[in-house]
Amino acid sequence: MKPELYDQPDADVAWCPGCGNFGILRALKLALSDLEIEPEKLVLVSGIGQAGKLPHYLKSNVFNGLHGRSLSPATGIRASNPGLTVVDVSGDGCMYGEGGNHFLHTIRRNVDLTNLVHNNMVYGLTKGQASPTSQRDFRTPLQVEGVFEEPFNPLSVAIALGAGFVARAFAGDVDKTREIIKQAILHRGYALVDIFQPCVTFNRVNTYQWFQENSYYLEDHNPRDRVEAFQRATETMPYPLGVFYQNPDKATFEENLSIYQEDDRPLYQRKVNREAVHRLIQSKKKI
Amino acid sequence: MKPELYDQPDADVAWCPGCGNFGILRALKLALSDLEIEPEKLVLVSGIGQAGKLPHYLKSNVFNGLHGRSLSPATGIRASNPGLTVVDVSGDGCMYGEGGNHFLHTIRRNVDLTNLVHNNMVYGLTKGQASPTSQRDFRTPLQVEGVFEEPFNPLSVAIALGAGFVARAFAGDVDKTREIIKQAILHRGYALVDIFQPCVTFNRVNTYQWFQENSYYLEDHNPRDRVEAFQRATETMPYPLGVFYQNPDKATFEENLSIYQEDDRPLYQRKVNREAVHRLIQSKKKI
Amino acid sequence: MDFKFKTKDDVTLVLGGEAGQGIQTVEQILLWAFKMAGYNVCASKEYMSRVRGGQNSTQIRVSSRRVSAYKEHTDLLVALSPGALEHLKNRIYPDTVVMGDEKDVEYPALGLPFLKLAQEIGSPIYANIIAAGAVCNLFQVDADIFNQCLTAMFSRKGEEILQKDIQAGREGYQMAESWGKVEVERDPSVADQVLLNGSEAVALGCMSGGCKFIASYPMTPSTPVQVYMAEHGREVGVVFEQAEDEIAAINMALGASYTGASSMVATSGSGFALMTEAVGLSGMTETPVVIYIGMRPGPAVGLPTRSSQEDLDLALYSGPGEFARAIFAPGRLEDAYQLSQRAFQLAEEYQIPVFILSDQYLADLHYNLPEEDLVDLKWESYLVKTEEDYQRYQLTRNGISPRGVPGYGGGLVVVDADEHDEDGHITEDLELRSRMVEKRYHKLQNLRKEALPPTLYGEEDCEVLLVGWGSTYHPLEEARRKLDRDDLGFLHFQQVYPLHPDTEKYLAGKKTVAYENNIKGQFSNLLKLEYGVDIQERVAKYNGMPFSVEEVLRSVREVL
Amino acid sequence: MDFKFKTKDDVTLVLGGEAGQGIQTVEQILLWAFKMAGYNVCASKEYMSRVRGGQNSTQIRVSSRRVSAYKEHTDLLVALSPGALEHLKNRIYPDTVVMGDEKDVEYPALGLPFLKLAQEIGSPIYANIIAAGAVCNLFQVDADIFNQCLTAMFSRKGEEILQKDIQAGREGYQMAESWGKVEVERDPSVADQVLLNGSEAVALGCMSGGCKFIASYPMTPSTPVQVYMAEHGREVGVVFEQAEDEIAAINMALGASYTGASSMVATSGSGFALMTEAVGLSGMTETPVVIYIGMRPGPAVGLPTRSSQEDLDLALYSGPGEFARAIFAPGRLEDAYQLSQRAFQLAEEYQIPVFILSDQYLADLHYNLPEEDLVDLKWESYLVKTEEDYQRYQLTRNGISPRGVPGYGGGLVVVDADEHDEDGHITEDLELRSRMVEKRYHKLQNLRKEALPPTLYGEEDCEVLLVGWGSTYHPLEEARRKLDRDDLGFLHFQQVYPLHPDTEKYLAGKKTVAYENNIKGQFSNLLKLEYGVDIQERVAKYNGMPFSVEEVLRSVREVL
Ligand SMILES: Cc1ncc(C[n+]2csc(CCOP(=O)(O)OP(=O)(O)O)c2C)c(N)n1
Ligand SMILES: Cc1ncc(C[n+]2csc(CCOP(=O)(O)OP(=O)(O)O)c2C)c(N)n1
Ligand code: SF4
Ligand code: SF4
Ligand SMILES: [Mg+2]
Ligand SMILES: [Mg+2]
Repeated sequence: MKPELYDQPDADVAWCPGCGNFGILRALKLALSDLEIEPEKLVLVSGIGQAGKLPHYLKSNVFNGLHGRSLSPATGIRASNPGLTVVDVSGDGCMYGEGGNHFLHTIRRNVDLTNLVHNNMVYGLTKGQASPTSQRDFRTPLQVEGVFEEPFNPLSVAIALGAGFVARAFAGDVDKTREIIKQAILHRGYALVDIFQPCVTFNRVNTYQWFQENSYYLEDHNPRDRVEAFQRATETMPYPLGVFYQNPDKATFEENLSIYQEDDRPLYQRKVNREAVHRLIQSKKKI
Repeated sequence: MKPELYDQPDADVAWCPGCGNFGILRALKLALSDLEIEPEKLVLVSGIGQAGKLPHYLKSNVFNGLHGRSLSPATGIRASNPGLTVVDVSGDGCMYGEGGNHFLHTIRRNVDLTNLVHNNMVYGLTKGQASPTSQRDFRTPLQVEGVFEEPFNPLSVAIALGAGFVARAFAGDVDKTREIIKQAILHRGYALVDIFQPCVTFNRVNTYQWFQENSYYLEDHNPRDRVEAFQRATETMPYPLGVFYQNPDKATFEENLSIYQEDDRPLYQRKVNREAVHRLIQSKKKI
Repeated sequence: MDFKFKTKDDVTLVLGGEAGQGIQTVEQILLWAFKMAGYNVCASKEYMSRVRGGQNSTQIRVSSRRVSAYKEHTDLLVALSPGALEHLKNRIYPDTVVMGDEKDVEYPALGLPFLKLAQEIGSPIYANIIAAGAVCNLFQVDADIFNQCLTAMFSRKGEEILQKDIQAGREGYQMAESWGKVEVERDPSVADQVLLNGSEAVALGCMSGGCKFIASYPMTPSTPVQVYMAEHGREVGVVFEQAEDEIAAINMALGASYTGASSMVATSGSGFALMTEAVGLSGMTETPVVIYIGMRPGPAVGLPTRSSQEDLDLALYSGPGEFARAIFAPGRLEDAYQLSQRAFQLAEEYQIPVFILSDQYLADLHYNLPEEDLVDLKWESYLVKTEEDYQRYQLTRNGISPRGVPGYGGGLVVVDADEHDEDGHITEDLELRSRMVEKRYHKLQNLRKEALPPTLYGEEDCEVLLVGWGSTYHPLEEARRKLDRDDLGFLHFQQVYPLHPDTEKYLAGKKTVAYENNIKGQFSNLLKLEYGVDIQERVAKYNGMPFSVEEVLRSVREVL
Repeated sequence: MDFKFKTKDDVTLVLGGEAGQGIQTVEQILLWAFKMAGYNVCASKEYMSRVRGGQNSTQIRVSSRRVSAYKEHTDLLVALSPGALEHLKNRIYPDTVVMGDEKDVEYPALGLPFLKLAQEIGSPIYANIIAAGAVCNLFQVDADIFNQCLTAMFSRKGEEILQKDIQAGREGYQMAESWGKVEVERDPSVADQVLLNGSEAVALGCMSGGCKFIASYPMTPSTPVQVYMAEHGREVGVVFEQAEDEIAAINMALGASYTGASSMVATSGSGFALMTEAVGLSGMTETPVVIYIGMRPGPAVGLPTRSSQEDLDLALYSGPGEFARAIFAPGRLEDAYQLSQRAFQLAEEYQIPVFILSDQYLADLHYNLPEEDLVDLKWESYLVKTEEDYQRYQLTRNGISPRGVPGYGGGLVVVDADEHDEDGHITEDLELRSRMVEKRYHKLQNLRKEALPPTLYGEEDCEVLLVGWGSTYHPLEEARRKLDRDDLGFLHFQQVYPLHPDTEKYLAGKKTVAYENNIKGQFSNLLKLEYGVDIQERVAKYNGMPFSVEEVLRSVREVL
């Protein structure tokens, strides 16, 4: 399939020229076309933020929900129709700030979806406050003395939670990002791809050049070794890129749903089961 | 100071006879008396659950707030009066379920408080549903086919987040728990103590005996080595107990608050600063 | 020992004891035994928020015709703990007979050696079954029926325990052999009726209404609905998921609903407050969802195990911005079953959030009713197969756009929490914005036309009209029936929003007295707001207990 | 080129362009330059939710007496982007003069070679400063003043950029040299006045009201208040903390308040919805908190950068359960300053949540006013030193218990989200429960007595009364003044809950027309609910823009 298939012709793209989101959009379209995923079978789920606008620029089914909550509707979508491919597209604030709790528990559930996090280390849409991944000393109108907190490390946390696929990509490298996204989509179960994404307007520290200079791709790394993966995930300056950890053997959320064990139709195709209801009612005649 | 000082004479204790919470209450009183912390200078903060009732049974200032939210008021308390000792007392559901996001971000802030989590691997107060730490296959009225999810591992997540003090204790061992709690309170910065706590009513799997048989104290462990700490934290059956990780060198949240840099009075002692306000107003006369 | 109960067609039995003493077990055994013996039964309970200790009680009414209200007056009090008498002192009347362990009971009473006997059998835990046996004999329930109930209850605990329970039951039964018996008229058809509680009625109604997905987080008193759905989900075809918090729960439900699965959540006040942002999302994206709220006294955590009607306003005004919604508040179990279906119907048809308000009293209220009273509404799917040019928010006359779901047809289904165009994509066209606001809000007009009118009990031309909604049905209707006067009526609302246009007619020219389990008079306020109706007298109770029949009678007598 | 503006005492200038083109910079420069030149100025803006592109505009009114409302009619439109004309077409009247790049401008207009000149200086980004220079000359602002503004604005960008900006300004200034000039009467005292926007007025008022702690999460249009508090926190003695989410924010604020620091949060509809559980916690624990809500069009995410009055109901009914609260909605900046103090005063005195409702229009509205108009209320501490037998919830006649804080005195301060006894410990005493409900709710009685009455503009015996609350003050009062008729009055509410008992008197016997930026008429509903007042005509606007003066005039003329 051609990547142009996913073009949304009359979209009025709201991103700044040069924004790292363009690279991610491109990489995602390429990955989807490589995998031949039809737009009708694809659902993009997002929250609110610059990243969260991506679904409006890629032809697909879209659930653009609340800030920070995208993984929850994504779970509901997968629970009611496991035949759909679900890609969650979020910003670092959305996913690790407002949405932190769902990040933890969606990993635990091992919902079979791809979680792309556009990590620009800043709140873009709201004009430049610190995000959980902002680096120390990053100054903003709200962090007037700079950020004090330990930056949130999504990879090490995901590995600590036993996520089945944990990777980091860089929006400036469309080709490699495309490959990583492909692997993530193909992974059976929850897959995290944290993507370094330059925000050319509100983050003048972590620029294309900065990311370029401070990252490299993992080599000779065994993604099946959780402790090694953890160790690599804690490395900074330079930051490793690539697949840190992969465990394809975990049962997924959907596989655990007994309702699909005898019948794989999505829920919308099933009629109300009044017989079963009346059996239950009748069981209420006797203790 | 005598531990009896903390007794709350007319408390009508709502816990079941034999509940692991009694051991924690005792260990906490002992630790506080060892450290000579006066009840007037102590604030216990809790959410809702059986664990969350503890503050009603220990003479102190109390903020018994909402389910899952205890760390947030605790942060506000520390921000406005760093002279108070703050101990947060929560259940596993409270802290890792409803409160998961605050768990993440309070660790990042490194608020100087002690976070005791009564981990009974079940929702006690609401009568026996699975909690994030429930073991696989644990059956409850809501998890009728048993728990499928990966149990939440608070220690490995805390270590991944760079928490400065990460420990696990067992309510059945009051003496060791008392010592661990003491270290946690003495630690400058955020300190997590996850405490295995038998729930004799709703968790018939993870009993005193089960915890006893499936745990042991760490020995020859270097709590300064983060990767080793992570590795030990991922170990199960048996579960290590003790201090997994400690990093005393991180600046705390309170230390970063510039407002205390020239003046260490708590905020309630400070009058409104109208002069400064009017300076600001006057600055609005000129561009 | 010999004694008489004043009424023979309605005997109130109260079991009192500590949490952990098995009151609920006895309640279940007696309820089923009475029903199988052909008595009308109803049970309601009040309990503390603790797993052990404290003082709890269950009221069981045995009667010749169906009753369902909470009463103060107790005919027979079974005290399983020494503290029960103190706890229940306001409900002990001069003619109350108290049955309890001989050591504890001072009242003119049936003091029996429960504990001693229990210990002889092997453990004090058998005391409750001994008491149950005595009660069964007192009410002339066949020993066979009683044993059947014990067997059903305890056989999963193993033969040994079962036998001890049967022995305990027998000893209790025998103890009462020599006593005078309670005479209540029986109705043999009752034995074939179903025995439900409010939570089950709602859960069954939701299932019958087509619910396919429920995500929730435990919270009293909504947990029993969650449990019933979880327990029977596989059988009926419903996915149950326990979410990490209430926010996740409702957002999951909205995702499932977007994908075409009729969805719901179940929660209580504080938990619902956390869901309110997503109520707005339901409103904005026009994604159906049914929200069951078991109300309890607030604010915040309040009294977790008690009853209230404090969260009508919360449901009514929840969510930022403006959009249509509907709210039901069943009184009777049969209505709970039907309204729950109606909730799904409306949610799907109008693509809105629909609420079912319940409370602890209703959630835990049991009684028998004929299976035929559980009426099924016609079920239909409101989904369409999409074409390639499908627009999720096509502007139509009545505000309802054909609803497609992803994967069904050649179109794409785009929904957005931002203001959007007909395609579902984000827009800042301010003209379109206005039309979308109208689309979402004006659904209310048809919803109002389709609203269920209130039900009038009594004569149309009565002078005094009691007004209630939700679970206050039970004491209000029983009080009205008891007084049985032409000049007294009772108007019950089971749909509380939007209110049927005839509402005003029902209320016009009457002396109105509204009963609510809240201090504000939230529903009275709504009547005023919607139809300018001024309720003349407001009776408020907000201590966590439902109104008793006696309370209603006292207050009505003052007015009449 | 020569032209005349119709009015000489009130000229409306609109700057239109894309996000990222520096409209805000020009707005700031012009505002300050006009003020320093002795003109009354006001500015309001409308913009899209995007960082680049789209079409935004700022309206600046230059006038001989203070005005502050949004108008449709544009005297001079400065189009910085080709799309600006299309975007602003409804505000271009036959007599509008358009200034823009010569390539883009078709209207009878001032087509100037902005872009060419800018490019000559070094970059198209200088176009906006060239335009600013031309405008300054047109309004006869001294070149010195203009240069002073440029210097203040750009000196932190380094000498080189500053010099280019000054050059650009000069070129623009010179271009207008030959034009006819705009004549607006000046008031030299204006130069010494302060220039604020609504967000600053609120933030300063909160600081002056004793705010010591603010936790928040960014959300338009509340972010500017957060930014001002964060920026000046250290200087004034306020801790600002950006929370991980809104739930954490308000719970932090409650913890700080419990410890004795007057606390607040700032948010918008969706974010506030997440805080509502903790509004109940404030109510239950009687912990003061001030909640600033910048309203924007909903539901859900809605139109993030637009204006609305849709969340009055949400504030009014938020939180499970029942308890007292107060809600302010300032119109004028001086009121915003004072009401923000009042909010802290009431919160601390009554130990309740108090709301300040604002909206995008007010948050971004700038104008000059004399420093003396910013009046400080007396500040006092409501904290007591505790004794050993201290009871946080001591029952008192007016429901207010002396409030202690941990560490101050020998007592212990125990607060609980559960129902509690006077000590603050959890209780299930149902009698006490009722008294605690009354304690928390009946504070409303005194709050109502102390409520600020509405302000009547015009004659007491007028026939037609315009009714508004919050930011609609500006267009409504300007329209009334413009019409200047004895039979027309305007009643403005700055405290919207509880409503002062005289409310009814003000409205009785008038033909009332209420203006609200929502579809429901939320405030009109409240008038009906609280005092049975029926508003006769409701004018609703909900497209995200404030009412313009012209809109009000049109609708009033229909009624008169
Ligand atoms: C509940 C809620 N709180 C706050 C906001 C405001 N808001 C919208 S996007 C955003 C942050 C965006 O940052 P991020 O998620 O990193 O995305 P980016 O714009 O950087 O891609 C915020 C705070 C909101 N829409 N909803
Ligand atoms: C917002 C909210 N949701 C749900 C509840 C109901 N609730 C109270 S305690 C609890 C779980 C308790 O489990 P845990 O935190 O593990 O404490 P434990 O009782 O086991 O000590 C729940 C779900 C609540 N009070 N508030
Ligand atoms: S603000 Fe940053 S993240 Fe947003 S579009 Fe512009 S460059 Fe991209
Ligand atoms: S239910 Fe469990 S946790 Fe709660 S008091 Fe009883 S034993 Fe302890
Ligand atoms: Mg970001
Ligand atoms: Mg627990």
